[in-house]
Amino acid sequence: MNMKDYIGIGVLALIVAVMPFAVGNDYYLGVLVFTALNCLTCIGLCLLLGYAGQISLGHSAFVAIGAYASALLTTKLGWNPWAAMGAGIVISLVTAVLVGIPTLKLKGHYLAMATLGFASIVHVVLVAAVDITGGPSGVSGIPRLELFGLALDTDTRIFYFCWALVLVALYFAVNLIHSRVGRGLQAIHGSEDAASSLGVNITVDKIRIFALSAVFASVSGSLYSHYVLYIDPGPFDVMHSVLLITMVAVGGIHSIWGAVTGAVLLSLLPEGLSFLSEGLAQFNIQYKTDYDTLIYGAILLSIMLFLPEGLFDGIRRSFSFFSKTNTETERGQ
Amino acid sequence: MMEPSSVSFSDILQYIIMGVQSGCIYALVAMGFNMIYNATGIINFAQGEFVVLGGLLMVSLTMTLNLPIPLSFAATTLAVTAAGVAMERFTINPVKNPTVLRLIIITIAVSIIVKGAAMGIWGKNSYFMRHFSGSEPLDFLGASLLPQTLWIVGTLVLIVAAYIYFFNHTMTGKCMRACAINRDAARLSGINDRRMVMLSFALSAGIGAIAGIIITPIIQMDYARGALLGIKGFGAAVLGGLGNSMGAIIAGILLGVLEAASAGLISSHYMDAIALFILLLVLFVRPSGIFGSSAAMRLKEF
Amino acid sequence: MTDNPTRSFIVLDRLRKEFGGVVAVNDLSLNFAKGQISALIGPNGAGKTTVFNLITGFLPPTSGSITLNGVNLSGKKPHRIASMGVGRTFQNVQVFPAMTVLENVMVGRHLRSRCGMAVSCLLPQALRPEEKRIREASMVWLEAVGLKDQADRTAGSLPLGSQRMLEIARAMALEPSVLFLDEPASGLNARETAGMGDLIVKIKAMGITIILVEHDMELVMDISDNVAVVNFGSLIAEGTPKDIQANPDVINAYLGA
Amino acid sequence: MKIRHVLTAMVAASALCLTSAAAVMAAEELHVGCILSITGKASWLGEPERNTVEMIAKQVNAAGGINGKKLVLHIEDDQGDNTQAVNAANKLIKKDKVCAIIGPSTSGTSMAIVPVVQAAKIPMISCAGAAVIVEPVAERKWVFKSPQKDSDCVKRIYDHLKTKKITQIGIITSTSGFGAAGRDQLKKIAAEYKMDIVADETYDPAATDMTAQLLKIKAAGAKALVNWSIEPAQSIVPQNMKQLKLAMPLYQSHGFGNLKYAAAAGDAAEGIIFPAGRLLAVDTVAANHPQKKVLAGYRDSYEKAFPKDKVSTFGGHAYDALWILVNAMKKAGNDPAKIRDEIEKTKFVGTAGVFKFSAADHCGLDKTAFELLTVKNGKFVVLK
Repeated sequence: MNMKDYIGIGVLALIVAVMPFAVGNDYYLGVLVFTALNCLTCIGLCLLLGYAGQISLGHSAFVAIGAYASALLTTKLGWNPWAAMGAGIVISLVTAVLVGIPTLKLKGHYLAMATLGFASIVHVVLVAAVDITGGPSGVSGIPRLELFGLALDTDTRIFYFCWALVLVALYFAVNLIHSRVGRGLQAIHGSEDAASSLGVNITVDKIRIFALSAVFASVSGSLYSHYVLYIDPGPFDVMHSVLLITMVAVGGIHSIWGAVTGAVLLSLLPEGLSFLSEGLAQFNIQYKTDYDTLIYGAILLSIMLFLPEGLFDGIRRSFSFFSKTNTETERGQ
Repeated sequence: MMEPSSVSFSDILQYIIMGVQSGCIYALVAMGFNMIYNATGIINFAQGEFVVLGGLLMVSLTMTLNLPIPLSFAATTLAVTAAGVAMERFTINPVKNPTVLRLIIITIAVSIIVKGAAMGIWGKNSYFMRHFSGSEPLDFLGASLLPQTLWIVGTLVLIVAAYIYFFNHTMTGKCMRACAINRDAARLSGINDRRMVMLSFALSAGIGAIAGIIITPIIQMDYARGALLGIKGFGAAVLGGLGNSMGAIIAGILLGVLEAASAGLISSHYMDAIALFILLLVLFVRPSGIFGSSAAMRLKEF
Repeated sequence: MTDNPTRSFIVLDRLRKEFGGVVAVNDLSLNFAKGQISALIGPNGAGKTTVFNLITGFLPPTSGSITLNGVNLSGKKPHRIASMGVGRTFQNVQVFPAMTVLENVMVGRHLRSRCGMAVSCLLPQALRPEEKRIREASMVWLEAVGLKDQADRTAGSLPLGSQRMLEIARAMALEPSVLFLDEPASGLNARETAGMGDLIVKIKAMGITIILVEHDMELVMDISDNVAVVNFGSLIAEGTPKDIQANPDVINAYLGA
Repeated sequence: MKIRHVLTAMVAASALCLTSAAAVMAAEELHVGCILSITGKASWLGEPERNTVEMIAKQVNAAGGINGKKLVLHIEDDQGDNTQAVNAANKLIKKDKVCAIIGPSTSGTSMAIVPVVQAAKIPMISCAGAAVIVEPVAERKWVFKSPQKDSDCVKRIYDHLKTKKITQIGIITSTSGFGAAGRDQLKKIAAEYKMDIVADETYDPAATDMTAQLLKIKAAGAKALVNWSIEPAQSIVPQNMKQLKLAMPLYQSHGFGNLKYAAAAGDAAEGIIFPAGRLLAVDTVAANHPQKKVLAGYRDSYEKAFPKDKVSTFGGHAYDALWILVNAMKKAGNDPAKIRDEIEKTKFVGTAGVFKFSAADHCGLDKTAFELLTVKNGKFVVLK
């Protein structure tokens, strides 16, 4: 059943292992670290969106909670980074449950707006609570992570560490999907009424998966803090939530591999576009990074109009690399 | 010599004026949400972008091309209306049997595109625009009142009057209402419901553009303002009962005044959070809004 | 009558449901007997499905009570009621379209298996035996409804008749003591309807109580032990199929008085 | 179906492109990074700065480069966003292997990248105003700045308030890096000048209305107002004051030094007093003033190269920063450590003042670098 997924994880692990040797430049490794962080968040978001069918435009808030917990607890209270990350997870978990209880009763558009509202509130607070968060000036001097006495101070080390976490998250997600709990979630997506008539506690299950995805986002945020060593509210606005949803949707919401595909492609897109702009500059065509947003939107819209099952599904169909299973090819009506 | 720092009547009045001013804008955005919602059941996440487009286009026409304000007003409204129609034709209409999730993401995609295009065209700067009839404040019971505020309130009143006339006294308006109540029945009685959907996007975009035009002299427009305007407008729409435009107008102004009051009494930094907090509270406690009936809510499917 | 224990397996006592000002179920008192097939019939909008939704917890009653085997059900959530041995199907068939036929039935085993989120993520190996049991039990039910060879198709791609069969298999995987079927034959052709009738009788033979809402009178009269007729949310007649067919009130209700 | 395939193939192809390698660098070039807020909230700083550094690079290379080596600028736009600035700094250091960094434009972005350049041991000359960027010097070994310090700016404002015999003041500051640092200095130095800050309000750099804050300042009985920000939002304060008919004198920081900020406030800007470098009032500087030649030279060449634009103090800060760096590189080549040591020894007559860097002073300017200016008929003139 999930053999194919395990093979996928293995292949990804191999690619990760050789990547630092293939990429000569620390800068590009850094880009791949950000890619890993987005993958982590998107895997959780995909469990929520693609499997349980609950949209969230609020995940930037959980990334922010993780990032700020790590940044503030280490710089202001001198905590160990791991403890701060743990605290971030706990805070995200509690927030997710508290927010999830009223929010996840809502459906569709209402749920989308409520989660968007939540993310906006968190962002406003990050900007406004200057005395605690530093406001727009942000927090600097965040310490690096250390693993068994080994400082994660080179891009290569951080790269391996973050991608290892992605692989672990994928392993968890794959197991979950193919378990009783995962089936319950997919049942909620299919029909909440039918699921609850079969004994699935839809309220609790939705909150649990929301909380789990919040934890993934929180860890991603903490890692961001300990990698960039500086944070401000800028990267955690609602646009980041929208970008995360874009990644999952572009890759394909109904498969965890779609989420990974989307996260990788869209995280690398700005680099691709800057290559493009260097190319275009030779023909005297000015490409500004300002256009990136437009291109994101255009990609998302084309995918939604022409490939609603996402790119991963499209790639798979085109290359027949992974042989089709009925389970995943005809998802989603 | 030093006065005690207490809140005087004129200060309170000043906050109310500020609140009504932004409340009118929320009300207009909420009306835009309602129009599309009534015709399609869709919440248009690109609603705030219409406002931004209206404001920025108006700035270009009046400030850069130096066109007279009435001409720019008409041209901007028309152009944004056309954008609304284009949105419906190219992104909503072609999708057959969409899921709610797909529709949400499609309108989000449109909002990203509009935002990206606005950034490409106008850059990231905030744009100042001259007031319609001077920026010399008027005295109003000890508080000061900008002529532009009168323009804003006046425009809202005119639009509401036009709205009531359109939906109660014109055939097209009545057809739109029929579609909103029961689309299948409307179609069976010969109403072209596809056309009604297109019309709803056109009107919604037009109202959004007008909101953007009249507020820009006061708030200065930039490309990124759409999301927050949109979500606050949605807050007004929900507060007034989704689909209920008269409710939305009262709710919008109420939201604006509450927001301004919180800026005065609590902190202007948390002002934006207040409106959002009210939105969440309403969604959690009474999703049918303060004027909507909960039974009617249950009948609508999401 | 009410003191007969088998007769009072499920008891509705002055059950009432209002939507806004509209009374959908009007102080309905009704008993369903254990081990029998009871049908609930009435014209469209009579409140039959509302009664189902009240019993299975999808709607809270305005007043009145529902008891199953002496246990009060009113106010409980659907999943709690399911765990008390109540299975149901839906009028507008609600299979999980994106999941396979087998997975649909496996969801039915939700309450008959235990593993939680943490174990699922961390120790998939430990779950193998339980997964195997779930799969086997589910296959038994697929075989019973004749969908065994469709196990790996997505449920959304099945024809309506098979989807209705699948819904029943899924509900049966719950191992319920009572099964509520909401118009199981609606949209089925004559041959499929006959098959459905056979299946329902077969389920009854396993000792499971069946409550049925159905418009196909031939099917109802064929398989039911007892028939209750409701109109405007009130009971207008109750008895054996033969009694009902002869009841003038029922004929009035259907033909429109 | 077809569209699906084409789309898929396109995306797959573009993904492949991404993995191709970076450009190779030539040995005879000297690579300098610039992180400027060319777009975004601080674009009125970043744009003239970008124009200026490009102009100087052209001049330097036309004159044969630095010791015969071509000066190559890698200009990154941080969009006024701190995180973008950090990413840009990492990119410049890791990918482009620059030997020094000019900028960033704002105090917030500068503070954000201080740890990055400190760790990488790459000298940076910030174009931003806050004194905390270079203080304490012990922790800012690799960081220099070219604009005057905000602490000196505060002192000039308080000096002037004293001559007007005003002691009850309100302050309103932006919450961004420059505003927050300014607020700290305003409060810290107040005691020394016996200023009584009766109202201390702040605003978000993206705010559009300060009426609420101004009403509170009015209620607190302030006799003058100091408005401290680097973003366009600062122009809303005089506008709102006019709307509320608040007649108290308004002081601004040296972050007001682009005529666009005054234009944005319209006639509400008339009478604003702010300390700034002499660049904005070149014509009123005495002919024998040591800066006169530099100021007039820069103003003329800038306005000739960019006829649509007026000279601003911010472009001047980039002018000073890049020339200080170029002079250091003439002696030190492209060795970051040597460049740093050279900058620390620099004496330079620039647009912001006469610089005297030392191991204890990484700014090199004092409060005499400021002149008090005011807005008159939409122009900046020296206050009499």
